[in-house]
Amino acid sequence: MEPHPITGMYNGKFGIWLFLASEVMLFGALFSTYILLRVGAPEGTWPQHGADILNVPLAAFNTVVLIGSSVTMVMAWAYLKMKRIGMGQLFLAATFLLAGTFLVVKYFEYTEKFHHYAVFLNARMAVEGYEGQVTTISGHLAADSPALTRASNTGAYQAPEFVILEPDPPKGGGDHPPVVRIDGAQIKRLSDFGPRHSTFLATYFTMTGLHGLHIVGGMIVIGYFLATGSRFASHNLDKYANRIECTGLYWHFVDLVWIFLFPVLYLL
Amino acid sequence: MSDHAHSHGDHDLPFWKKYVFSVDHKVIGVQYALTALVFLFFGFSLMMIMRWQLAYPGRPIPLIGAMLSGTLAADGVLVGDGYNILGAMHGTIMVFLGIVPLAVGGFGNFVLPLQIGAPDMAFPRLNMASYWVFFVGGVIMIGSMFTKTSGAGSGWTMYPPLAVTAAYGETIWLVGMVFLITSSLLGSVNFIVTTIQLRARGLSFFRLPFFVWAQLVTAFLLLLAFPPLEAAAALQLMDRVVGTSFFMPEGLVLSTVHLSHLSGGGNPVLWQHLFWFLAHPEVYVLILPGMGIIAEVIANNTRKPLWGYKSLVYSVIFLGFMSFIVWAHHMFMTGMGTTLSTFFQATTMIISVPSVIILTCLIISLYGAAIRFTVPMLFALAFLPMFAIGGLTGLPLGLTASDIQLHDTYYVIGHFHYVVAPGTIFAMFAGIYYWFPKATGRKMSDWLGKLHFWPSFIFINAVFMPMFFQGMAGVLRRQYDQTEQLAGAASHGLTLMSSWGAWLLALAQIPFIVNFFWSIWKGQRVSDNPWHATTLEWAAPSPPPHGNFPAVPVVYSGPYEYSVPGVSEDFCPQNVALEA
Amino acid sequence: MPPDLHYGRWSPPDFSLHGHNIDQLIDVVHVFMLALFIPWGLFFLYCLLKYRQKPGQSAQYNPVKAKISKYAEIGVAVVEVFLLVGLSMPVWAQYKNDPPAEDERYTVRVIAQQFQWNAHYAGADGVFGKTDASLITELNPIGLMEEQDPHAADDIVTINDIHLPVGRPIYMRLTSLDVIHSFFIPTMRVKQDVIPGMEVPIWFEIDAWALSDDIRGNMTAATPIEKASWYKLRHHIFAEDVVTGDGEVMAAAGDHLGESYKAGTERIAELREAGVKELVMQPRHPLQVVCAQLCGNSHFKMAAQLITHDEAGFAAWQAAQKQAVEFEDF
Amino acid sequence: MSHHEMSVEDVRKHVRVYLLVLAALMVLTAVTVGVFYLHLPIAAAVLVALAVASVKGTLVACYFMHLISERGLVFWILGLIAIFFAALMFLPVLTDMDSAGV
Repeated sequence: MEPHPITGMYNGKFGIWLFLASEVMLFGALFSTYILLRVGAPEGTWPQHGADILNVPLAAFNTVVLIGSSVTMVMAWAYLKMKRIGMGQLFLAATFLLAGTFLVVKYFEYTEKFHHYAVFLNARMAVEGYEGQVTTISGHLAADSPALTRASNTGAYQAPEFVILEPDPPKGGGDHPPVVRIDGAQIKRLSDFGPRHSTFLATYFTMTGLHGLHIVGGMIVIGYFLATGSRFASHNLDKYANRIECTGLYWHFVDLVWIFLFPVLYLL
Repeated sequence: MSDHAHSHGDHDLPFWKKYVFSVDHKVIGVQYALTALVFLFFGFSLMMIMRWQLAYPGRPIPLIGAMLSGTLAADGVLVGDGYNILGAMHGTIMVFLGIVPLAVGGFGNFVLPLQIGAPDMAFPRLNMASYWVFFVGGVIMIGSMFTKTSGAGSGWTMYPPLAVTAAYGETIWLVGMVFLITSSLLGSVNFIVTTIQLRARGLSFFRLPFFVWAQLVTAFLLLLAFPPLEAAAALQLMDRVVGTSFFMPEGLVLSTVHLSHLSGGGNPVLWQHLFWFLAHPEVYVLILPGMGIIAEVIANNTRKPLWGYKSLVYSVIFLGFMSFIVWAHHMFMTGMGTTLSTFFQATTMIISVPSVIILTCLIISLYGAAIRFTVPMLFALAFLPMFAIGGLTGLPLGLTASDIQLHDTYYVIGHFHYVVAPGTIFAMFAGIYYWFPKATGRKMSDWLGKLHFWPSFIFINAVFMPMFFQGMAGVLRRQYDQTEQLAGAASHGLTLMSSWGAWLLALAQIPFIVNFFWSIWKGQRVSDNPWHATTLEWAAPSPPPHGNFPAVPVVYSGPYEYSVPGVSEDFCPQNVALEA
Repeated sequence: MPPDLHYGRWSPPDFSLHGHNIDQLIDVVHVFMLALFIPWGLFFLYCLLKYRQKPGQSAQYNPVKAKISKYAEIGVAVVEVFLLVGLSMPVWAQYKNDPPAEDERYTVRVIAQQFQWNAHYAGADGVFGKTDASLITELNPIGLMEEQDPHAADDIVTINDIHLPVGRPIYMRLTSLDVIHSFFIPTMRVKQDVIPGMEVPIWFEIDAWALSDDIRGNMTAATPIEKASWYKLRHHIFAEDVVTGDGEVMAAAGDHLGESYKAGTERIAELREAGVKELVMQPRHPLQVVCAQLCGNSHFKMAAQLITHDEAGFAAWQAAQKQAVEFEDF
Repeated sequence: MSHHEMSVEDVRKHVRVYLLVLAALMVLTAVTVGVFYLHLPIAAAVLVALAVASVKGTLVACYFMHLISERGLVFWILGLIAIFFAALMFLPVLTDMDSAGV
């Protein structure tokens, strides 16, 4: 499979580039959704920085991990080009592990959100430890707070007769305010910090979720080549190197998307 | 060169590998075509049921009324939800399960590799995958009709919040849509790589048959326009399944119930932008392959080169490009101000010019020709005025001021049906009659073909022409009972005409179905090149074996070298060097 | 007086000040379309007849020098520019730009929901009462804060009847409670999508003479009994009493043919047997507001009646409404 | 140049480049995060963040994805994407600005 004079690429590589082109449009649509929703967000419904809600250090760590995986990926290809299959497979394995690390970190990020609750109140009320009156209180459910139930038709949490909340420290630091008991009648809406919480978190979960799926997809392919690679390489090294190059192109793109997701979702 | 083409031995394959899970582009093409034709007929039948409700509102549907399920009909009478479901499914099926798979998956797969002298598509396994993903997606989508709580009934455009608050079938519809999009993406990558990298030696870009150009542009449209819809579908799924508010603003009240469980903050118009960003290019996905087929058939049956081949090519490329920046002309009524509307009116007017050029080139090609009125040619010729009507009636809709009165009326229905029904679908028929001998080695009956053409031509106009007048009178689309409104009641006579036209049109398809199956086994055997055509597909045996060409062809001339002066035959195949 | 007041012709009658511009554009565009299509079609037919294949005569290989195509395309482009810049944009600008001044316009809110049009009038004080989604009930469809907001006291809310004064600009603030609807008055050349979560204003002026009662009279038409169909006349009422030869009153003025196809068809049969030759009828409500955007299973039923008054009539109507409200208080 | 007739030497050169790019990316990541903790005014913050991200993206595309050594048609296609991507980004503007009266 010689590269074609017009594109300078063999079929597989050209195909991957085209596929990536469509991926650009896919994530492009999501980014423009993000901008649109943020610009049009009603007063106070969108956090000033993603960091007010999200965990920047973890994400920064993940950025490093993913960039690292990109390098190991391209290294794998380089060693195959140097006809050193063993090293190639080794770097491939490293890529696989780094990808796994990324997902594990993301898992912890997600679960943290699902155990963190926000109570949206019908009317402003004063809460000890916060200055002025607030319309929402966020925090963790106390052990003696009644178990939450979801409405069958909407899947949203039903307002219980009361909740006992351990509020977060007020914005700008300070220590944990005392536990508050909120009456069901005062509650307009109760949600964990999952996608239902707000359009910001909805966007966050959709974009990072889709990106996560891309990581999983990549891991499946890489895993496949880890398993079959050395046999494949032994009878057609060039072709195998090309397959790895194509996988790499996809993998670098996934990295590239994250390079934009990180500042946009977490830092701005 | 494709690394599969030569590799597998073909004829000793077991049946299921050869005809079911085949990687041969021709088999896959035929699979696409047959599946699409079945879907097309199904979608057509749904419309015939709707036409009954429109013609005789509130009266039991004869024959099948009793068979329809609870969500569709009550004691034989179609119900409002049922009408909406049929409407939404008719649109969806015709566009996503009918025409696109037939035009791109069917004709593209079968003809394109042959026309560029390739042994197969660049990625045969990917090709098979895209067919089966399409098939599953289609089944899921049709399945959405038969859910207990009622199917997807918010129009094929699925505008939220209606679509988000609607019944469960909507979710299945979206899932099906994701499958279809994935299939088209796989397909389009395959087409582009094949066209650019697998062309036979000597087949430079300006020697490509126009059909190949049309397919190439179409593939780019699919590749770049579908992802935004995929994103939009994902967002709507989130809204429906996870309970997010991408398209749901604050403070919605549904039949006096305040939806306070939603976070709000979404924007319903966002969906329309993402949807039409796909759906306008999609319109050209529907029409360009058709134009390609028409060009082939006209060149072959006028026995002369296409007039202005290069301007045809440039026009089709320009069309493809422009189709990405006209989408908001579907949204003039959403409260758009003067600045934007001006931009989109302008682009809309601009995009009409290449269409005019294409049409003009095709018709000037008739001048000084030696026209053979074969069955494919009849359909091709009928395409020209029908498409012209469809195109022209787009003008008052593309101008905001006249759109105020015509938007969402039957005028719109008439307009785009003239483009896709007597337009694209006639082109599809032309293609079927034209390439049938290549696929089977037998010719379809001329007599039955003409018996198919003439009634179809008359009745399809009887269906759609009245719609323009109804639209003018202010009859709105997607009305379960038009006579509920003064305008609809006043023009009920035209409604009757459309309906009867539709049912007779269905009868007119019987000769085609008979002809099709009869000819597969009993049709008259013909040579490899029965139409005396020039393009490469006719250089291959009929039906072409796995790997297509006995010897890899080399191209010496342009695609339409007909009636070359001083040549004994009136055609010079591309793979034959001109005797100079 | 109006020229031709009938539905179902080329386009419905028009009672708005800006409407004729839109109609004119539509007509011009169609003339242009014909001017393009007819010669083009003639050339097409000419080729089909002249150039059918004949034995021993081959097609001409060299392309014809067809300057005509270039001219045609340039011509098309020029006309389109004219349609766009010369006609469409000015009309659209007039329709969209510079809303009428506060003091001369009459402002009304229209709140759409599945499947009805709620109209909200400010009442005597000219100030709209606040609304709150959580207060919405069958009786209070827009959630007007009757107790909480003093301005709400004299507000008027009507369902599927929209009362408007003629002869001065109407400024309409459109919004929706649930899904996307589209506010369309075929006889006013007014159309605007109604989108939840946003309030879109439109404005137009109704011809001073276009009072719904007069229009009803002018729309009176006679249908030969054998041509009469319930589907066509289901929204009509008899213009005058229908009296048979022997003085028996078959139908009084204001009657209609019946609610259902069955009833209506039987009624028509009766009248025919009684020797009635033609049905002289007029639409019960000549001006309709309809929903142009699919909004659910009863979308087709979502229609309101537009009732137009002169200033005096409008004032009287408002007063009457206020009365009604007060009576409720007792 | 396409990577077929590459000598082991060429590849070694590549590897050195990859490591340099890695270093650059790490530094830039540090920069983004660092700048964030300065809490610049929103406009400036957006500008810096996107600028840095774009530089990182370009590095990845050029060196890891070998775009720098590609030629021919692929750039036309990428150009096309750029245009349509711009159209997509233009979309929020559409919905927001110039909806009459709102």
